[in-house]
Amino acid sequence: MRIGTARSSYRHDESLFDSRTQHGWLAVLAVALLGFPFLADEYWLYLACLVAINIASTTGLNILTGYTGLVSLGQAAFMGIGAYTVAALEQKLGTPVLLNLLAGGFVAMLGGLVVGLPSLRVKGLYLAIATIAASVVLHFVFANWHAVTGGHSGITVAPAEILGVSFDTSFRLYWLFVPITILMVLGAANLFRTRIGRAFIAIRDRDISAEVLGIPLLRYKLLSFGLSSFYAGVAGGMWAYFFRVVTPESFPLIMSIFFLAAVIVGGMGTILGAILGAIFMTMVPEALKLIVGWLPLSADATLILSPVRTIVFGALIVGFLVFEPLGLQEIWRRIRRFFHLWPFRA
Amino acid sequence: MDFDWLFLAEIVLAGLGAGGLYALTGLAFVMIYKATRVVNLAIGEMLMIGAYLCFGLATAMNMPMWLAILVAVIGSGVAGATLERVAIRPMLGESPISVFMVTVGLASILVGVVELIWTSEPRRLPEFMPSAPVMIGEAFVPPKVFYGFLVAAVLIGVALAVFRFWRGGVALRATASDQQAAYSMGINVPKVFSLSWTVAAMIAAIAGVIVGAVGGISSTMGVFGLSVLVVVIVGGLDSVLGALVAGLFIGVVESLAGGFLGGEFKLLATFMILIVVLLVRPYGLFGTHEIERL
Amino acid sequence: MRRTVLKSLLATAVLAATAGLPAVQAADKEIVIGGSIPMSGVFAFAGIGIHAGIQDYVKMVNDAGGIEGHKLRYVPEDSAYKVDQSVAAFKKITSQNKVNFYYGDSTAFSKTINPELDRAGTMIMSGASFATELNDPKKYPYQFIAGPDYTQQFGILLRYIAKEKPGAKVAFVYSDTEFGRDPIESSRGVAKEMGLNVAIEIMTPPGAVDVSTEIAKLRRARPDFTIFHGYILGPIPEFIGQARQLGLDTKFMGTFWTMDNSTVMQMGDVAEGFMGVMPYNYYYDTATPAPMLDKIRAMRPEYQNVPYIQGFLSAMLYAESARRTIAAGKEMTAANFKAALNSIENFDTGGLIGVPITIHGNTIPVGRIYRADTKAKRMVPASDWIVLE
Amino acid sequence: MHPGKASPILEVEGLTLSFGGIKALTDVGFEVAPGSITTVIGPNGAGKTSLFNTISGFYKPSTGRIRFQGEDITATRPPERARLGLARSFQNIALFRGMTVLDNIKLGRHAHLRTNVLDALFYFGRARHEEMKLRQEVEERIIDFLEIDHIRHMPVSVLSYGLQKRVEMARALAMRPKVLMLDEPVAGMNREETEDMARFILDVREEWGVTVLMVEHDMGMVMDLSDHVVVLNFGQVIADGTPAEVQANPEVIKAYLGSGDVSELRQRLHQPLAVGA
Repeated sequence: MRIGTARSSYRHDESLFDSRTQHGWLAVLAVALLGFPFLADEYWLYLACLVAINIASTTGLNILTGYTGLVSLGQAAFMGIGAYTVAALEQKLGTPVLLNLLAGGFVAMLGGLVVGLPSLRVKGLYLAIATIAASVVLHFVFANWHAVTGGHSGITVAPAEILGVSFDTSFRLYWLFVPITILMVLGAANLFRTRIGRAFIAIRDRDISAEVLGIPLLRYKLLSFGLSSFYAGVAGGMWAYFFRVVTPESFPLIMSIFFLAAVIVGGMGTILGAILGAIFMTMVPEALKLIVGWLPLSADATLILSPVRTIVFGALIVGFLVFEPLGLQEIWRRIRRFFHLWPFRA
Repeated sequence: MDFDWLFLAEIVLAGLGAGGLYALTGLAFVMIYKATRVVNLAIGEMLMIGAYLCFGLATAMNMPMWLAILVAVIGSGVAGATLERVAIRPMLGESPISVFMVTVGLASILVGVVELIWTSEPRRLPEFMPSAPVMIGEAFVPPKVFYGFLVAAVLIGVALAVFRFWRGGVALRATASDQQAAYSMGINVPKVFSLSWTVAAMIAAIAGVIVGAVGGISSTMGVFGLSVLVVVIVGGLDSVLGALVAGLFIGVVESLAGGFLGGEFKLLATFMILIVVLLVRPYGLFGTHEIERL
Repeated sequence: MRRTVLKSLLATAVLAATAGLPAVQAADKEIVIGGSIPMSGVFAFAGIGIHAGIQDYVKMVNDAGGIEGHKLRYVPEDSAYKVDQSVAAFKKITSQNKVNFYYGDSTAFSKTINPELDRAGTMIMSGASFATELNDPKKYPYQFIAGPDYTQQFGILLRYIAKEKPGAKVAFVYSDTEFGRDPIESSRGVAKEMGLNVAIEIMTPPGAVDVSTEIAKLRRARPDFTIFHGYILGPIPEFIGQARQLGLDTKFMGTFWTMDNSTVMQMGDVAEGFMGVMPYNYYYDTATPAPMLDKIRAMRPEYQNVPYIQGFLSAMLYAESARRTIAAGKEMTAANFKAALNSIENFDTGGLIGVPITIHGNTIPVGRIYRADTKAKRMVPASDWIVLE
Repeated sequence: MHPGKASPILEVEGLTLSFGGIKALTDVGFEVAPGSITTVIGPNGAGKTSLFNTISGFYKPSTGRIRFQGEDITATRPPERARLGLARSFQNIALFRGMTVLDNIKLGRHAHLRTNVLDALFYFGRARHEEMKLRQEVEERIIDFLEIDHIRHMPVSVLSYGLQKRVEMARALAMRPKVLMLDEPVAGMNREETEDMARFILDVREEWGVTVLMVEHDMGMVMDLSDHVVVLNFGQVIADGTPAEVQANPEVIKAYLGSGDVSELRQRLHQPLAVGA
């Protein structure tokens, strides 16, 4: 059991991880992340990479939707921009990997800024629908701008290569993706320790009073769109290096819904929520497969797997919104509080 | 080469035919929005449920088509009321965006249920419409599209009359204009909620049967809802007139884009219109503009 | 609060590490066939057939003692026809088994996994995709298609048309997807070479419901033949229905994924006279002696769809490739498997395909034209086997 | 202290505001002297909050001028006005429910901070330095001053009404105000809370040298605290002067009589506040 921590200074009070226990756990996490690739097989490494990509993108969407309160159904399309940018750069110019990823982020960010422009006039659900429109338009561009996107058959991407090392296995990509994702998550966490993050939350909670308190709405809404799509772009870039083929059909609307679902299920407007949500939603299909495999059903059980998955996906969204709107992170907090006081109180 | 006017006429007629279905579904959408302020992204899936119920009854239970349609419509109404009670009612007072996401989840659940029962293989509804070609002047109109349009037009007329004269319709309108006031006037608002979902689901089911008769049914036919979303946004979420006008308009635009530019431009054209409308009139062509308060 | 981040990741990591220990499957004398099979999802009707086909062939071979002392082992995993899940299945299967052959479920998967195949160099792959792009032994050295690619399917159709009605007007109707667009560009030239006139190309958006606009276009082009591609059933029946109502005199044709008996019969009355290309004999074909079909019919008395035949044939070709490699005393590597596969000439498939086959490049460019007979509820041959060089 | 001697810090001139034909404000004009406590009173619906909203830039007047420190700010956007030093609280509390008390207060400083996105993402150098300085200042000058140190880490949604009002004031103070606009700072408060708030308002003026412009219904407090009272009725200024002048003005009595508030007004006028001005 652990009792509330006494804080000695403001700096201490303002830090992300403020107790010794937290530092301890942080070290354990670091060791686990470092050790994981040597213990896990290709399958688990593949999932780890996928989770890393999804965490990066979900964290980005969380900045926009969870923290700023602007719902976007365009996250997958922005990932598409990032992925195409990386693929095209890799194919046509062969520029360095990290530069490509950054470029993917920036081009996606430009896209995000354009889509964000109406956000001052267009609010709430109308904005969500405007982002669907943006996805449709982007899909058209991906499918028809042959010179750059290769049309419907898309672009095949060479493996990422840094200093002569070719990142062509999940094991190697893990060492590329996980640090990038950690940096992105830390960046997002830092953001909300400063005036920028506070401005986002203020806009979410009450945008018109935020304006009177000195926050220029358009600038900050655009900033939020830009950051969110930057995250999506980098995640999309990683996606391109991971799947190595980018086609217009790689980033469907349902993928945007997936990220929104991850934000909701994890818990809107918390860093931890986006992480938990992305892990959970990525693992659910695989877990279902395992469960259906274990159940003493006939061999035909796999036939219902896909519909069941679709239903579970929808039910998770509805269920969390109705019963646990604060998401997984709230459940996690409750569990933690329990152990915090254990064994004195249940 | 001379411009082919007949071609244009046929394209426009085809567009109006599709537009009639958009208008009908748009009406169902607006009904839900007016009464409950819910933007229902599952409208396309409600269409699908109606079509599949009809399919199931007509094939597995060998019902005659008219009976199958009737039972399917009633069944859809029940389903609509159930959805409202189970998933929408608990969200009363939550942010519109949360409720919107609930309908996104519902859409996914409905697709899953259909795939679970009928698999995801595409199916065909039994033929039930006259198949003699319909000619308007020299222009050919596919019979299903023509009769579909007729059914849609009649239904819209009936719905409007009900809205106007029937007690439930009046209650619905009262709730739409001011929920609090309706409460205080003794209108049973939760009942109106449930009523609006029931009726909307029934209308959607009929639209679903027609859409299914024209293009076949499959678990992905919910994408029809995407075009309907454009229709209601362009028309204004809370405007019946808007849904009707925008439905026909979007139908014609889609058809023209497909006819003169190519199939890949259909969706692009309608969504471009959506973007323009959002920028110029963010509350739609006929929607109400709400003043913000500090 | 931030501590939770760490805990959760840790929990996942531990879970992953323990569950991820490779399952040791000790067996030296075996040949493993892995598969990302779309047993559920939008492509389930194919996946279920494919699965049964591979399973049956594997059982048949093992019951007969295996291949040169090796047992076949089939390790499938559902992919739901989603690329990320297909890849996950691939990673799972290949990390827990020494896989020699693999069955993939889609073009996107084939393209995604190709670098992985090149890198591994231990297995070759075929699958449910007939994409023209895959018919490039340089780019896809360890893949093949158990039939003609889509361009070749068009070629077979066009060859038939050119023979039936030289100089005929042809329309291409296809969906706005990678699948739909695949053979269109290349087939334009093929048609021209054969002296055919491509009167119109109509692209339909995916999920299109109403086809009146397209019919209006088709009506003006007045083609003699209309080829559909990029659909399973989709708008085809409505297309044909409306064309018939207009009295349009055109013959409608389809490609592999439309051509299963049950799919065509679902079209109802309008199916009468619908034609298309099929590289295999149907389950019920008895016109020519086909010992394999006899065995299939003995194992499964009810109709098996064409994906079943495709899965069955794929497994047969895997086995043949393995047999030739082992018989030649070569190592079981991707290069050797592929070389063995390409050494197949005038191979008898036991009647799955009506003529002996030779594997050119990555495909088997053979097929024949069938026509729907709605009274018999069967597809009947309309041409002889056509082999493209 | 008499208004009008020094040049006014805030001038409102000929302000007219209408919503779809209905006039909320008609030709409103008054001046606020630096260092004064100026109060706008008037019956319900007189247009007080509309006036505040127009001064903070949320509504655009159809005619008229607003001058702040001699500069015309009529055309500037709300955030710019906030940056110049116009801070305010809201009638029905506009705290950000998703943030703690501390973050709400820090938010007030937004316009005066320089941290950009890159600083923020890496939380290094400027961002950290600025945040530390801000934290220290907020703690020492505002939290201690308003006696809210015990709630600093609480989410605002769990606080009592009175404390929420106080946090709103804290946030407005964090804005480095030159003019602090308070919209009904003691509405709904009990006597003790009201007295505390009155004390804070006076202290803010004394210790921070901030000019206060408020809207308030509590006549006792208005008359005790204000140097200058502006009376609005039906969107028009009907009286403008010292508390004594306004109380004697027959128009004002009539306005309150008309709205039925006269007894309340009288009652409150005879209820002296425990705080000496």
